[in-house]
Amino acid sequence: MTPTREQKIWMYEHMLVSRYLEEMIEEIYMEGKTPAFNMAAGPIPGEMHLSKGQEPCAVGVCVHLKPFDVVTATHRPHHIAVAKGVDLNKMTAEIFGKATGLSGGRGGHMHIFDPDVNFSCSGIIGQSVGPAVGAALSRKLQKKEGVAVAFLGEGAVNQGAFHEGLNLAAVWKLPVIFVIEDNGWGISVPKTASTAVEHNDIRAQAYGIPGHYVPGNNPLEIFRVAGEAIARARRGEGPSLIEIETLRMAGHFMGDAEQYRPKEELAMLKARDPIVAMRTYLMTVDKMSEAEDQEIVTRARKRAEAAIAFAKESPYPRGEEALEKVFV
Amino acid sequence: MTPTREQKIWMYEHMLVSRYLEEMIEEIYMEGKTPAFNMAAGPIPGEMHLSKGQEPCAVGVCVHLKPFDVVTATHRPHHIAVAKGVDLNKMTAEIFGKATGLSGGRGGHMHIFDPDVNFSCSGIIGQSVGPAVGAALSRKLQKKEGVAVAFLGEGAVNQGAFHEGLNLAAVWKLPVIFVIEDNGWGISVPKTASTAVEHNDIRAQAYGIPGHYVPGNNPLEIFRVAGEAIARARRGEGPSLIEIETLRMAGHFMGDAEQYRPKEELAMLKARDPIVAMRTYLMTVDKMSEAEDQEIVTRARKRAEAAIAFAKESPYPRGEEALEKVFV
Amino acid sequence: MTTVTSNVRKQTIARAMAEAIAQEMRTDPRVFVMGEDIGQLGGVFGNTRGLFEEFGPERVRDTPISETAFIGAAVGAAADGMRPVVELMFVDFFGVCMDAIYNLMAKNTYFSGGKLSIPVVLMTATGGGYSDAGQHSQCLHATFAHLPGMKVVAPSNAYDAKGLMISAIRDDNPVIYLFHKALQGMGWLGTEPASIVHVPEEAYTVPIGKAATVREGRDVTIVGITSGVHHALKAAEQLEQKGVSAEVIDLRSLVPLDREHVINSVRKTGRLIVVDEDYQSYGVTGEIIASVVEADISMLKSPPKRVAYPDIPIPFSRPMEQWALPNPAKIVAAYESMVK
Amino acid sequence: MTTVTSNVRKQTIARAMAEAIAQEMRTDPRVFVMGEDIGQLGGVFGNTRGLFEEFGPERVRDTPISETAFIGAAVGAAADGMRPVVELMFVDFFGVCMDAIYNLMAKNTYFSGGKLSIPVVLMTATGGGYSDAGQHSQCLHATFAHLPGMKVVAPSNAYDAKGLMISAIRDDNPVIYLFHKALQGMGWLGTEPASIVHVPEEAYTVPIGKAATVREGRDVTIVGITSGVHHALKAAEQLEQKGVSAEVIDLRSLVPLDREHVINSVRKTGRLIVVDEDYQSYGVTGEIIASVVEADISMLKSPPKRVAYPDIPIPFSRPMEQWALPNPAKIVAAYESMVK
Ligand SMILES: Cc1ncc(C[n+]2csc(CCOP(=O)(O)OP(=O)(O)O)c2C)c(N)n1
Ligand SMILES: Cc1ncc(C[n+]2csc(CCOP(=O)(O)OP(=O)(O)O)c2C)c(N)n1
Ligand SMILES: [Mg+2]
Ligand SMILES: [Mg+2]
Repeated sequence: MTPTREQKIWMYEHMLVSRYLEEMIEEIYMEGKTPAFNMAAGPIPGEMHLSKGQEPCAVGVCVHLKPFDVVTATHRPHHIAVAKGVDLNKMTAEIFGKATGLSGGRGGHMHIFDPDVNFSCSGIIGQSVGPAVGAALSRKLQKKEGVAVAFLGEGAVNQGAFHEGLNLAAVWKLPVIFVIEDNGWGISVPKTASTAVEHNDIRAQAYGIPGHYVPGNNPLEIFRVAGEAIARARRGEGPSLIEIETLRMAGHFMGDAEQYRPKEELAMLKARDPIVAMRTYLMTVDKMSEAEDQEIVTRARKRAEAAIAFAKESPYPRGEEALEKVFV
Repeated sequence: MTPTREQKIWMYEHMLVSRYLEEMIEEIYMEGKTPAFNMAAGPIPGEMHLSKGQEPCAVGVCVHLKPFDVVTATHRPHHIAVAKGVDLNKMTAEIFGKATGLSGGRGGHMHIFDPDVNFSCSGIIGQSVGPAVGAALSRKLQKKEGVAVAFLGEGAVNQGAFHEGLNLAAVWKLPVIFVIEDNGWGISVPKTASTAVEHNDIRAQAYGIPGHYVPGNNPLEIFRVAGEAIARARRGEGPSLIEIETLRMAGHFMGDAEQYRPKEELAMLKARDPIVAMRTYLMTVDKMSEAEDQEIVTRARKRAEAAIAFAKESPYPRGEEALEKVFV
Repeated sequence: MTTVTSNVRKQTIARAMAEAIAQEMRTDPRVFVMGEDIGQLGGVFGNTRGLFEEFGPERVRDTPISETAFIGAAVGAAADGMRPVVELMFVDFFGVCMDAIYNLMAKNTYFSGGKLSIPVVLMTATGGGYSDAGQHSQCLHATFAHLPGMKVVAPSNAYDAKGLMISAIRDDNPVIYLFHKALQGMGWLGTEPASIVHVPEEAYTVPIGKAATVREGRDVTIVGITSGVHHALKAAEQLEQKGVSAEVIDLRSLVPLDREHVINSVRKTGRLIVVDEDYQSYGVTGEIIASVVEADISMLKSPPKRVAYPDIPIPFSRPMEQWALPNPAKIVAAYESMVK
Repeated sequence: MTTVTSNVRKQTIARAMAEAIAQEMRTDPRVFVMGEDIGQLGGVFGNTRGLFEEFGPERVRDTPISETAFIGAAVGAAADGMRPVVELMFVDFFGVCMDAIYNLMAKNTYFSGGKLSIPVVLMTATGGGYSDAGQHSQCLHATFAHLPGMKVVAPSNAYDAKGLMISAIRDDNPVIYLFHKALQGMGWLGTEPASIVHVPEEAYTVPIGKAATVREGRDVTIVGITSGVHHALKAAEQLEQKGVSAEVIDLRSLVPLDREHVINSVRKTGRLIVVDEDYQSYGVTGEIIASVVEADISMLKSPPKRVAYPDIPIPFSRPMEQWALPNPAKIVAAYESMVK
């Protein structure tokens, strides 16, 4: 399974949108947080988990999905949300805690919920799994089109929810795909110190389902493997597990000094930027011209800028609105 | 690894002790519960999970253990407790809720705790795992002799605690053995309906540890496989997983009419009694004489009878003692 | 009178729950049931009996022993338009799946700004008294009621059991449905005869969040839920022998909590006893008492009293467990200490 | 005066916790630490900083994200003679491991008839105010305090933090040690200056189960814990401007709960306000109020008041979160509504 040129451009562009959006967020996040870094201060308070470097996982999977397909994500959701087609303006407003945000500011960046495109998150490690399995069950019961994809980090794989959910999905043969973004780190703990096996694809054997490992943080490889797994799920042949080697280019969250991370690894980050690699690839293989690139870059940046502008201009909710929406 | 004649006799005898004890408990349990079965009534109230048929798992593993080794068991603990050397009188008194019981009647049959031989249980599925891993860690940290064995049912393997515990034990290379008693049923749910793989030994691969499947409910085979796993753990080479095919000869708990269980399976139970098989084996291969058998049988029965007598004669705790022992 | 008798349709709570679920399943294809042993076995506590036979294994699904997975799955299915009724076999097992219950089920509506409806009914067995020891006998009322985002109901009789179940299934929000084992009418768990009452055949609702006065009185208000209601009713009878008129309130719901109902009664009687089989401290009894006194302290003629489970794990042995449980005698004694 | 200044050794709670653990580790080889990111990182909230460097990876163990496994393991290690100090990074994650906490850690002593000692300290971060939303900002005081078998402590300042940590480690029972993020003195979470106080260098204990009067007063008793204490102290200052003398009590422990201390104060002041950052219903505020009124209702001059977190998930957006949190102004207003 190889992507069309159009699909490749789509992937490239969505990686850019996510990256630009995060770069803008990164800058604004630091407002009010210097010289003393206080998470509570500034236009974007709270934790901020950037996904830069991990964009290939999101686009390589989501390019195969339709709005009616279901995606559950993690505490690090921006790239996935962008690729799944979450409303960018409302998502950004949510990250700013504005009244126009997806949930009127109740959720923030770890709780991006956009039912219009069947996207949700949980900030609890491993808890993207159950809801994805349930959505897949729902489609099976309703005989309704659609698959579910649960994203999780390599650290999340050691959480009980992973094991239970994969077994349940396998026993019930549900149309769900589990995508592990292996960025090598769970906060400060390297995969080698937390996981008894080198690659988690082997864990698929514990559930009798196909397991795939995708090295290289390469959107095209991810496209191929995810495409097959999703097609398999659509055919009613059950779940698959995919582990993707990816890259956390930022700290765990903003403010993380990453002293635990080997200097050499930090030094290599820029050189391993998957967006640069994708651009080079497109120029070389797909003969993307500088002009075309500029066009894409501009389009992507504009979308991000518009979302930021929307968020900035939006009003805050009133305090007492906190009491609303506990129940429907 | 093959057992000596003495070890075989030891296994046989401990299977008998467990069986006799349970047969006596079974009878007494029904006192006050006929004609109307009310779990709250009679000398032994509450749930009663009999282990008959599963004795081979207990003796085949515990024959390799010393009192200083640690065993954690489940809601179905009698056979394991007997094989681990738990004080039979106090355990039986505990099952009767007597003041002389292991915990003065606070625990009952699902909470058999005998620190003298490092034996404990949990009635929560899967929760034998963590404490065994922790005991193994303790031995490693203290550089103290001893391994830990966690028993669990095949139904428990689909609980998150199993997965987390095995990974942790593997990452830390702890001296712990996970023993799955596969009796084919989790209450009314057959293994095929709850578990995505046929045998759980394959799940060892998810943790990079050795996995073994032992068919046939045969104490000698269990002896061999468990012996190797335990020796490996003692050598500091880390955890192993063993799944044992065994047999639930009774209902899930007493009072269970087992209407969900295929008639043919129920009809075969007696014929598959592992104690009968062991006796035949000993007579054939080890030339156990009728007289020797009688001696063993008598010894075993007497131990069970003595325990029951002790329990019956013991006084109940006073109500207000309930307030004691919440804290040490 | 034949006509009257034939109109009486006495049912157990277990039966009433199963009937409610079946009726909703017949009319609403989105409703389905998941849990351990709820299929062919009909539920360890009988409350799904007959469903598997009528609706089959697709809509009545036995699960692996994977509470985190299947409750998490219920949340995902509910968000996708289904209406799962899920069983956690014993409430005591909440600890293996509380994150799915509380960080997903209870909060996803809020996190989505009200856009996602999570209509899950989580039914689970509570209560002791039959020597099932410390991991199988708890009530944990306050454990659930304390945490916002879920409604919490708990019937004391079959009429309410059916009506509350139908309300719960139709509610667009997550509802924790606690049923007390000793009130299930299963025989093998003992049976409180007063829980077996007339249950209309047709579907009907009992509103969530409304308490009921199950006995009127003038001298003292006794507030309870599930087993506590029956202890209170028996205590009220004993008090009546002594010329004391007790009003008994069945809370039925812990969230929303019908504080007004209790306050109005105490305003009339001037005295309050709260009965609860859950652990005493930081629990239902404290919340009811605080709700009354913060509304108006002057209406109380004497300090309010609680008859709750002591702050200890639940012991197995019968003498200890029975000693620790609330009972009518303790309620009567509480009243007597109030007036002496 | 130089001598006085040099005796003052101001520390943050984070530092005081780490120092307490280090001192106990030096004298007791059975003590070790486990948790996520508690090693090289020194704990996300700084309370294990320096331990990895001093004691190495065997005794300061970073774990996989497997709370059920490592808390279960702590129980097994404790039963085997060790004294684990375990971190659950945020209290909000309790739902993935509550069974290990509550059905193992809290009950195994009882199940063993007191033969097994389970000396685990489970430390975990509570509290909001910095926009970390609904899965990372809770206090859950009552969730732990309601369930018997565990002690529960929660310091409001560094002196108590060190003394309570040493008491917790030396206690032969499981202790839940709640530390409030905004009081850690980590800067990046905001810092309550009043939590940074003199901490003696030598090891000392603060008794578990004893409240402290942190400010004496005559007109009203304000009871709080962690952040609530600081709100209360600020409110007391504001009230003083208005000529009102408020007494402030820091509970410090929720289990055991020092009811006598509160009751004695209310007996003196005749008025009670309870402040709590945990959800209001079925929580700390209800328990304190009920404990006071069941002891003696006549000593209260007006209905008691609570200033607690409303029964809603915690919103992310600053205006909403700040609106919902307890604060000094709400306490002052509560007092004013009492006397008007
Ligand atoms: C159950 C639970 N435990 C711990 C945490 C705290 N935590 C947040 S992110 C994180 C690391 C996750 O690592 P990984 O799954 O690899 O995702 P990544 O951050 O690398 O994207 C941890 C431990 C949590 N949110 N939930
Ligand atoms: C977490 C949890 N879920 C459910 C139960 C109820 N339960 C008790 S025994 C049992 C079946 C266990 O099956 P298995 O592990 O195979 O052990 P067996 O009973 O066959 O010995 C179940 C579901 C429980 N005790 N704990
Ligand atoms: Mg990672
Ligand atoms: Mg089984």
